[in-house]
Amino acid sequence: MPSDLSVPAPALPSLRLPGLDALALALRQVGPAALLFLSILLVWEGVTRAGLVSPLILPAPSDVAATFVSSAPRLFLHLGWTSMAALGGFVLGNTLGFALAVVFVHLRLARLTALPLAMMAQAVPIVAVAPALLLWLGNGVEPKLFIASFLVFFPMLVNAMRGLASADDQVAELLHTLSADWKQRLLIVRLPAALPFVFNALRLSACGCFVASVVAEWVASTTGLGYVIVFASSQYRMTEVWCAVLLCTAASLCVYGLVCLAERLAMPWRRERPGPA
Amino acid sequence: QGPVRLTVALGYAPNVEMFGPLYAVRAGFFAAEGLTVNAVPASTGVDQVQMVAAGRADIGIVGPEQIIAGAGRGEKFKIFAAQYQRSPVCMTARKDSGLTNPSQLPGRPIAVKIPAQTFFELFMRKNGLQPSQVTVTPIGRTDVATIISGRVHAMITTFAFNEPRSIEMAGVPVNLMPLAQYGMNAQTNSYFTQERAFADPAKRDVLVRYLRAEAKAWEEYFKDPAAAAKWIIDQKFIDGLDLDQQVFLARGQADHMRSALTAERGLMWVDPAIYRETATNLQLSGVTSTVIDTDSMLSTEILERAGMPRI
Amino acid sequence: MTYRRGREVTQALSACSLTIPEGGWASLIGASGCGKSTLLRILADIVQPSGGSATLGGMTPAEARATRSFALVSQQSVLLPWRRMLENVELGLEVARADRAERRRRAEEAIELVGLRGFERAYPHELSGGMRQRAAIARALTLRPRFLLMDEPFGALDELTRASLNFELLRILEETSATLLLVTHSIAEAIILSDVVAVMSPRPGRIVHKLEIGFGHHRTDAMRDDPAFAAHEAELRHALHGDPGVTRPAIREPAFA
Amino acid sequence: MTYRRGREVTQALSACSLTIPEGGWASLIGASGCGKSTLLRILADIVQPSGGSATLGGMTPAEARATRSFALVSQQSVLLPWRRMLENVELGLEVARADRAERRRRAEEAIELVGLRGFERAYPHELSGGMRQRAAIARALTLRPRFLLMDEPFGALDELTRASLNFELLRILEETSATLLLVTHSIAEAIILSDVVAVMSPRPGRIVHKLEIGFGHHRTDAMRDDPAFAAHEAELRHALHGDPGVTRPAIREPAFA
Amino acid sequence: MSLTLSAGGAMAWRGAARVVPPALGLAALLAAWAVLTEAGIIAPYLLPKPSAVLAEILTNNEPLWRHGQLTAMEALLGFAIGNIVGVVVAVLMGWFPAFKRCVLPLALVTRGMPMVAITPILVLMLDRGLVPIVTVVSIAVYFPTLITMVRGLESADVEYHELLHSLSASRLQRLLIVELPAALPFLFTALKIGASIAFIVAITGEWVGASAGLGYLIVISGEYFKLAMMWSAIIVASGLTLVTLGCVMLVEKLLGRWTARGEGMA
Ligand SMILES: Nc1ncnc2c1ncn2[C@@H]1O[C@H](COP(=O)(O)OP(=O)(O)OP(=O)(O)O)[C@@H](O)[C@H]1O
Ligand SMILES: Nc1ncnc2c1ncn2[C@@H]1O[C@H](COP(=O)(O)OP(=O)(O)OP(=O)(O)O)[C@@H](O)[C@H]1O
Ligand SMILES: Cc1ncc(C[n+]2csc(CCO)c2C)c(N)n1
Ligand SMILES: [Mg+2]
Ligand SMILES: [Mg+2]
Repeated sequence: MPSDLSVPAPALPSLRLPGLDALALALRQVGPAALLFLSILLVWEGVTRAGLVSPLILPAPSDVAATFVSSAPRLFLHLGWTSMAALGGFVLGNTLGFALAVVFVHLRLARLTALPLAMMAQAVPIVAVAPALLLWLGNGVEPKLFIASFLVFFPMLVNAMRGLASADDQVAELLHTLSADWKQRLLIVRLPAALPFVFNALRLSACGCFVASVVAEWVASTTGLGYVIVFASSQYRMTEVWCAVLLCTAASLCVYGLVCLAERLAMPWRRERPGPA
Repeated sequence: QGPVRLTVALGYAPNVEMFGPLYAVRAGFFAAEGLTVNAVPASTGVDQVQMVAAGRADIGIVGPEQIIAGAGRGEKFKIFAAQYQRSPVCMTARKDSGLTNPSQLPGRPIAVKIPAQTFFELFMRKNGLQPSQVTVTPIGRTDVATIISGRVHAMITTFAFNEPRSIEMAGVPVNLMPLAQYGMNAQTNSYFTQERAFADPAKRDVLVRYLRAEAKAWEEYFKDPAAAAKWIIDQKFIDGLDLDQQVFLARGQADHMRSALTAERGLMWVDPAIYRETATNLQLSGVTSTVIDTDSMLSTEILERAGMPRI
Repeated sequence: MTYRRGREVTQALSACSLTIPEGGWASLIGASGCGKSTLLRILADIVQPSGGSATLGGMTPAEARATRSFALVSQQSVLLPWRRMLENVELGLEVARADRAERRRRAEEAIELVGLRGFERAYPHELSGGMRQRAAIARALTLRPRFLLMDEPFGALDELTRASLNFELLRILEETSATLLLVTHSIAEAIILSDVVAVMSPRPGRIVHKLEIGFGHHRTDAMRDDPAFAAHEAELRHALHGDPGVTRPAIREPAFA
Repeated sequence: MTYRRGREVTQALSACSLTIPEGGWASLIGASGCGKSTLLRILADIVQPSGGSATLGGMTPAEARATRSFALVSQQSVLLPWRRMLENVELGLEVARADRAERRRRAEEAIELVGLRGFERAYPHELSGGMRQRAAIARALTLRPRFLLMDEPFGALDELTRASLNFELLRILEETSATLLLVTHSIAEAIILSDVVAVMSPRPGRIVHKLEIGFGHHRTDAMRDDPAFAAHEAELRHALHGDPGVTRPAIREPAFA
Repeated sequence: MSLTLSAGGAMAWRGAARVVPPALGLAALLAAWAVLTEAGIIAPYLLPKPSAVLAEILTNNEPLWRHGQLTAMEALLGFAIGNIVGVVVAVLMGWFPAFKRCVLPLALVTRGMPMVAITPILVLMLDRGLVPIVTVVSIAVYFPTLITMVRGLESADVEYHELLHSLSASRLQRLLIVELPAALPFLFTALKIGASIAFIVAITGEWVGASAGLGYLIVISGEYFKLAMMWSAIIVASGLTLVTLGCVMLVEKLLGRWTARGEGMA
């Protein structure tokens, strides 16, 4: 039997409405998740309405929604405080983690001396020392910023160190023969090679920074969603607690989405794999 | 039919404050009543009202404020005993601040534990002050360093036998302003169950047996509170207890557990008037939207049937 | 066949038609970038043609792949960096779930054949360029495929090694009666290893010439001296580019504006 | 020169001695795996020889690298995957901090020269193998180095493109009076592009033969027909391996036990 | 250009000076602590003196040991479960895009929810003790592993995928032969992140919902203002984190040697 191959010129691409395409794609992307969340909500509503769970523990989602509507301005105000600490910590912690990674990758002595210290610092259970932090840094946004940065810092450090060192040997040799200095090597090779790792860390901290900020507020604060959670739950206002919890979650997801978007824009050279076997 | 299993969510960590249930367990008083009691420590972990509401505990021991707040959210509870006749909760002020009376508060820096915020605001209003007249520093649940450092003049809430002593041990003498004296009395460490359970006569029988056993333990306690404190230390229920502190607590607590009512009717008796005061305060501070009717939440049936010692 | 990136479209192949009889040997020559690799990648079911059809022994590339009918030696010898050379050569059989001993035996045989004995335990980065290429060839040879698709397999080899491997390949093809489609830059190699040589024009790639090489399947080095060889060479060179003395490649269609 | 991994040691090069006068053109040929790339990597200051010395115009490789005296075209055309082709070609000048406009001009010139016009905005994975190799050559050419070290730069190119680039290279070498050290597998290419061709023996690599090519620096395609060309070819083939009709590569020392 | 090479030659061996700088760093840290507290610059009610903490660790280490064991068990169990779940879910996500579209948002939501609010519910559902804490630690650990492994499994060069594709490899083979080895550096980054948070999360969890463990010991010591005990517990917790982190890095280094690819980076 012959092994035959013929490839005629391609047909013109068919006309398509980009808007409709995008809509269909979006539906396909979020459809399953939306369905899943909808069913979770329904089960949740059913379980609470049937009285299977005490309202002191889990309120009905419809009641949560009602509370959200009635106290939205106040909740968003607290979200603002939390976001300030979270996003500030996100920027600070990631910047610091990345900068330290750059230093550690270049200076062996710094790495040997400071990396273990950074790891020791990271190992301290931050919630346990939070009261001391509050005393040192006051009751403003600073200690929350500190805690959020602290929890964001290490994932970035680890990822960036790995990423900065991840460039392929051949590329490293090329830059070496071009007699590139460390700055050029950093900008031309290490940074682009580190991008996947850096974005990985950013994705992790997109969610992490809000949680960290809430934990910090939870220890002692009169502002922020963490405060709402502690205060409202001390009076069993669980609908309010859940409003705060869900708002925190939604904010994290927004930041996560932005990070994904930035990632797509930052790495246009990445390519697709062949389809699954 | 074996012994009845019963879970009690203690009012605090297993220290001498919880001598009754703890001693009754180890001395076999519960066993003698056909009960196997699992005493779940509190202080860390989930709140007792939620544990009882979720059915994780049969009996909860907690401040009445929390029970009433829970009732305000639609749960139904029954209170059948109360450890303290007088609230041991107070505001603690540094002696060097000169604060002895709430009227001196305006303009002062005050540390407030977040869950106590409403208490604090009510405390101010009850004494004719506005909460905005002081500068508030939010602090963590176990934070006494803020007042020791001198950053604030006073803190609220504190437990009369705990924080004040810690602060003094760190070299800062204090004055106490007990909330009971300023219109905010409560029968702290109230014993409660779900109303549904209480409606069951069999369950009420169990509660009677429970309280009878605990009463025996408390009788032991009142013979020698210091010895009770030492027993708690020796039993190593938890780490980090200090004998002097426990003796201090045991002595002070004995006083708070006694009143004219306990002498007349028996230990742990509930006083509807104090509960009404607490419920009114909770409504005033906005924790509940209406004044919760505590009279219907209280029952002396168990106390009566258990034959509480008159001390 | 078009590649697209965003709104930019590169037409890599246009009308191509080539039929190789089963057991036949064909070579594909053409200027750099004319679409030879793309054509092989279509046959190997790695890219889908945007038009047209490809079959291997009556099967679509997907079917051929599923039945493990072909082996591909791709242009850049792809070796897994975390596997030693021997493990890399064994990979094909491992994936085909061959018996462990059999796998080892055939891998060692192929390694011997390509002259890599002694380097079994070396990692790819410890091999020279030519050694890596030979390892990739060895991996394909262990599979004894019905169709052998080779994309410049001998490009990084010196003349001697290359010649030796040419003849080893011929021997194996005869033994296993496999069908060969070879992309090469050496016109001589194309003639030595083929029944038919197809010449592709620059982008969009079209097969512009086919030349039957009438040497039969029992080839010797002596055929280089056959006058027909020189004639074939001249014809192919001419087909590749009208004027053999050209000094510039003729690939000048701006595709990425 | 030895490579080591753990307790295993590969001796890649032994006594080698080669001197190329400034502005001279030398080629290195030898069997696959004999150490040609290693030799170039020593000159390019990528690996340190465990013994012996290498100099470029009186400088050590490290000094030569620091003064940007050489350009290396390595065997596998290394392009940064995240840069478009033009940016990859500009890379050398960018690192040397050339003026932006100058950089662009020289890069476009080099791209034109290697026949890649129209693909400036393509990412490396969108280029064919030969196109990638040409991009790497273009990058080296933008640098106008004193010493040009090329490791099989034309391996993936078709004959025509290859020939055309050969002559472009010769033109550039003459223009810039650069010194060339070329590793190639094509004996003909070695003769066309060199004053002297050095032949290396298999591992441990030794330079076993040197041949002066007396064609001067003004070369034309016609020199292929010079009888001296054929004689050189025969001599080099012989030096490479006593018997030109060998069918197996002779690289059989077990190094990875 | 000239070249003369000879055979042989020895290689330099790097000194064991790797230990000295970190030791110096640690010593400096301890010295700073000692000086600041002994000189009264940091008041003892904020941070006890190292001598006091040392004395506590030396004389009263039984509770540290007991609670430390519990916390270590919770943290390590959670670490193991979280990582296994993370890797498995990442693999499934790579295999089934629909699964990914469902589960990834769910994963993000679980991670975006503040744990301090969720722990009480877990405690109420699962009862106090080991289970809810292990659950919280698993949830915290699995997320970095999941996200990192999704990326790691996608990180192999397309060439390798094309090779396996042309060999008609099954999904499992592709996973084992290409994706997992390529994901190893990513896995170890995730493991390090997981190791760094496992104990912190366990302690926070105990803080909110347990009656034993180092977190509980920290709270209860705080309640009675026993700072030496509290800081001993903090130090033990930090030490446990460091040991876990060290083990992960050691395994990484060993694996790196076998695969001859590891850069030996942290
Ligand atoms: N992934 C891709 N995206 C866009 N264009 C591509 C892609 N792959 C290849 N091309 C283009 O398709 C054309 C043909 O490429 P192909 O690799 O098939 O050439 P080739 O004939 O093998 O060349 P060479 O001899 O240099 O290897 C080239 O112009 C190349 O730029
Ligand atoms: N990093 C390394 N570690 C160990 N051995 C190596 C390393 N690099 C190269 N070698 C060995 O050194 C020898 C010479 O390699 P080199 O790359 O110089 O060969 P080459 O002459 O360029 O071959 P080719 O023509 O195939 O490219 C080979 O045997 C190879 O296995
Ligand atoms: C030593 C000691 N400290 C705190 C409490 C708990 N407690 C009792 S009353 C109160 C104030 C608000 O209700 C608190 C926190 C306790 N029982 N024993
Ligand atoms: Mg190609
Ligand atoms: Mg080489």
